[in-house]
Amino acid sequence: MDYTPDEMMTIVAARQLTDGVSCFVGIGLPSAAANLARHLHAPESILIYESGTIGTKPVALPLSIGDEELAETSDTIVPLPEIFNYWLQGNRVDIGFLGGAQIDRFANLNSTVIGTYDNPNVRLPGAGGAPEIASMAKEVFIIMPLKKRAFVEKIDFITSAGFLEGSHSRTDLGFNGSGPSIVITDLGILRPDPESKELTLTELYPGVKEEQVQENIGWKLKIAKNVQVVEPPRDEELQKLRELKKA
Amino acid sequence: MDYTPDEMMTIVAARQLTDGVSCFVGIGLPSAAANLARHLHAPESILIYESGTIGTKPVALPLSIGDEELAETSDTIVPLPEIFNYWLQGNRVDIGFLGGAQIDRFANLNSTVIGTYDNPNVRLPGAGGAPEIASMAKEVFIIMPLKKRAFVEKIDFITSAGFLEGSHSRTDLGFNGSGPSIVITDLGILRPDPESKELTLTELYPGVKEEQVQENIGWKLKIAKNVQVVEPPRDEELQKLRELKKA
Amino acid sequence: MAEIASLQEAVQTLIADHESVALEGFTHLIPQGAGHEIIRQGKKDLTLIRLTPDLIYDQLIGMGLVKKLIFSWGGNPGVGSLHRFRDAVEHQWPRELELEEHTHAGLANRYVAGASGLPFMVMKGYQGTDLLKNTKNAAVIDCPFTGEKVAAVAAINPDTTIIHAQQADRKGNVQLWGITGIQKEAAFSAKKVIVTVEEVVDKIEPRPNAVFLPSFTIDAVCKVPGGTYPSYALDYTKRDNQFYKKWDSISRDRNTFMNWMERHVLQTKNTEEFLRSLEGVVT
Amino acid sequence: MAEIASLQEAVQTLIADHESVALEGFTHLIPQGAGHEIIRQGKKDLTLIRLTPDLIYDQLIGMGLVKKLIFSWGGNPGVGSLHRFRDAVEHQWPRELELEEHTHAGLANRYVAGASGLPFMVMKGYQGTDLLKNTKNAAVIDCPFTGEKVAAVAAINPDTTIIHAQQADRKGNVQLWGITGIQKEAAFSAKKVIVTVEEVVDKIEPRPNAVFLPSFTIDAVCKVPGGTYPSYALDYTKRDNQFYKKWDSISRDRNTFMNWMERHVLQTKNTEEFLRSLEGVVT
Repeated sequence: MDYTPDEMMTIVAARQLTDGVSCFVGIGLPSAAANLARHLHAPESILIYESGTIGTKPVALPLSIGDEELAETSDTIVPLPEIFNYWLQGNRVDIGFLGGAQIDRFANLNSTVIGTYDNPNVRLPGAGGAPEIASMAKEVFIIMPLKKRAFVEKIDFITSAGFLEGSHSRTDLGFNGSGPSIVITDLGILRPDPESKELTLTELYPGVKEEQVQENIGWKLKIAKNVQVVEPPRDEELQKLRELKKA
Repeated sequence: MDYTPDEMMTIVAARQLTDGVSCFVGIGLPSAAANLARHLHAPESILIYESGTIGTKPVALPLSIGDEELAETSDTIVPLPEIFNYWLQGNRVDIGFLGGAQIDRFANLNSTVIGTYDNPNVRLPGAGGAPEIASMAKEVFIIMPLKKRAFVEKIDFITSAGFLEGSHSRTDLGFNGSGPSIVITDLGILRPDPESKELTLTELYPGVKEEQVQENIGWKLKIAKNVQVVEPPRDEELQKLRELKKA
Repeated sequence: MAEIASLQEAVQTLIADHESVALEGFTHLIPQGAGHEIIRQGKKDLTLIRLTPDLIYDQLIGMGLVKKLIFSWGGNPGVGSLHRFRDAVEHQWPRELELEEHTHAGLANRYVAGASGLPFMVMKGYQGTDLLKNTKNAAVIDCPFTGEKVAAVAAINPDTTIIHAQQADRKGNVQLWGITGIQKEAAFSAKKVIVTVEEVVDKIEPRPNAVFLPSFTIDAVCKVPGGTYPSYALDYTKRDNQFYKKWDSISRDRNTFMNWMERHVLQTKNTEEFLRSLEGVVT
Repeated sequence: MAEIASLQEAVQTLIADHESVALEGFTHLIPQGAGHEIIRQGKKDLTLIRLTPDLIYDQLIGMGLVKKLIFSWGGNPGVGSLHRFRDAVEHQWPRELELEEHTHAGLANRYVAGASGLPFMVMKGYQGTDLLKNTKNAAVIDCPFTGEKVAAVAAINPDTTIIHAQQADRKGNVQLWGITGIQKEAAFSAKKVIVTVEEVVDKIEPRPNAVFLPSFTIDAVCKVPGGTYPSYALDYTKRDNQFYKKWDSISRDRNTFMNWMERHVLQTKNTEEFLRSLEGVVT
């Protein structure tokens, strides 16, 4: 079956979710990926939305984190201070899914402003739950389509900490979570180097060349020794994703 | 109708509760008094037990703060951190009812030990919710039968702060609540002097003499200029109290 | 004790120019009707507080009534930008908008501190981000037991909080359920509280996942059925996702926005008329 | 993920000598059955944690299994003293008992800090009392914004928390309702969690005033109907107020206590046998 880069990205993200994990899900690509996983290989994963809905099992993909679908299909609903303080900060979230407007080589994310803070060119929505997900989820998956203005040498505002200046600068701050383990793009996969924490191209999607990735990234990209090629979408993955999007 | 000193004390305590107030109720005399008031002149008072039951309307007096009667007749039940942090500490409690094993002239209470802390003669149950009720309820009513070993010059342990060393020593600590406004005993009523905060005999029950009160108090008691005599129990007060105790 | 009042009266009495107001609701039970009443009465120089300023805050900002916004995520959920908010920040139209921003957890804990009668609350977070540089109301302190560094956020106490609930009874007790977000803390931290409700019932039956607010914690209860549109009240109304999408084009252009506000808010008297004015227009 | 296990197995596997254990329950849903199993297995040198140590803690203390008690109110509710607790503190019988005591709000907030992944929590209280002198785990700190003095309490993280709930489903999800006290925080702050339940159901229907604990937050779920006696499980069993009164005379005398424990706990295999052994004896 034919597929779009966006579909490939969502399916690759879904594949990262192992069954039985608790996953803090944002709207958009993360929600599509997490629900796709739940419908395929991870039926026992526990989806948590920041609206306080825990163990939601939506049939249709929600537009917002507060759609009635999420409230009606959840195991329980807790107030906001509880979802942030007891669940996320209390180390009960295995995986956090994040995106952003800008990302740098150490997977720090900006979703606040493009330009200066006091006089921005583009005012973005802001932090929301992202900074705490980034620092507290045991592991963070980032999904962002590659674009030169998004993958930049220096982000304009650190909204959510990745590995800060790399190496041990994140662990120095004593965050609960181990940080981003993967950046899933629409052309391939980047992962932090175990030592320097610099994002490194480790996998490409079928038919994509390394140069295509570099063309869409604003810094000189590190490339792994043996870049693997990711398995293309299987029919059942594509069908289920399209079903979810249509519902 | 004939009545016991204990009944008089409970009825006098009930009379202090004006309608519509929120009242944090402990088990025993406070619970009897608060429920009596609710059945008589204060039907719209909101009784809150530290078990988290809010707006309870028990028919029978509960043995413990967690009896099913309290859970089943409440408007809502909240978890403990909420009852203490949002309700009591959040200034939503008008009246706190307290007792104790010992009280001093500044209405400080001991419910921890008789003797030294490390080697006590009598180990009492301890603090429970009393210290926070004493410091945070907008106003505190104390109910304690007079006994020389209970009304003492110096209490063995400050479990719950009254006016500490008197005068402005309480207000210096910035407590939310204004402290004990009345000590209801089985012989009469003591109230803090507006300036020195020393407990002062202001009312006697019918037939009780000042000396009887002094005999049961371990310090030289201050006596108000015009000691009033409290109205004896009315029939409906006594009947309702006995009904409640029987139920 | 809560008075059962008209929304018009409650807004007139309980909200003054220059005050801080939190119309809370986390994607559910958003008190849009009350926001429209504030716009109709032209309350001005407001400091608005909310984790998720959405369409109704976009409208209040676009109408020039807002001096300052304290928030943690300012977008049209699942759709994109709030164009009036962006226009105010990027081009000072129709006026400059002062911002104080936090994370969701940070602003939620500011309400928790306010509701708890505390001057501040502790949490993790803020460290390693640029958010810390841009607010006086978050700081890093040391744990007195372990020496570990934690974030502290200052209490927030709105002059008035407005929330929407499914039910009130005749005494003014209130129950809301479903996604209840930060509404209890927003109400408990405020000096004055207005609750708009779908329905006034004889007796409130406790529901799962519900928040119950006794009458004595509320100043005014106003019956405003449909008062969350295009948000929703679980078991009463449905979220109009189409309207959220449509807001993107209504709000993108200053004139289209002003005309829409004129026609649907300023020229209607109340939520009932507002909802009627949309019939056949939307979706 | 929670294993559905026998209580015997859960206590054997998840509780070790010298560890800290919180059997929580605030006058409702007290896990007495689990406490009896700890006594039968003779776990020793335990640090017990609970706001309201009651009859089951009196029994654990009287049997000499407890090294330290962290608590906020140690009485027989509505009746009077816990005689075994007093005997241990006043006469070191059957052994010395180390105490750390707090207020209810203080110990509750220690659990809140533990459940929140924080090293401490802030609150008002403790100031002006002698409690502050007798614990290292409460302190007074300054608000970084206002300078106001507030109390700080250190996080508590029990090795194991045991609670009792009305229902579990077959996957090990749990629901409790009624007075839910501090159970969620006690469970969330612990390294290991055991839940005893009245009933295992096919599907949990959400209830008002309920706490839901997903299976992944629990280590073992054990079916122990009646496991709260003489406490109760709302909508399943009744509180036996008479037994609470009767405990006063059973526990007052060392020999009477030891005989009672021998006959009703040590010589019974489980909660079912324990309850049967009381038939015709009590009330």
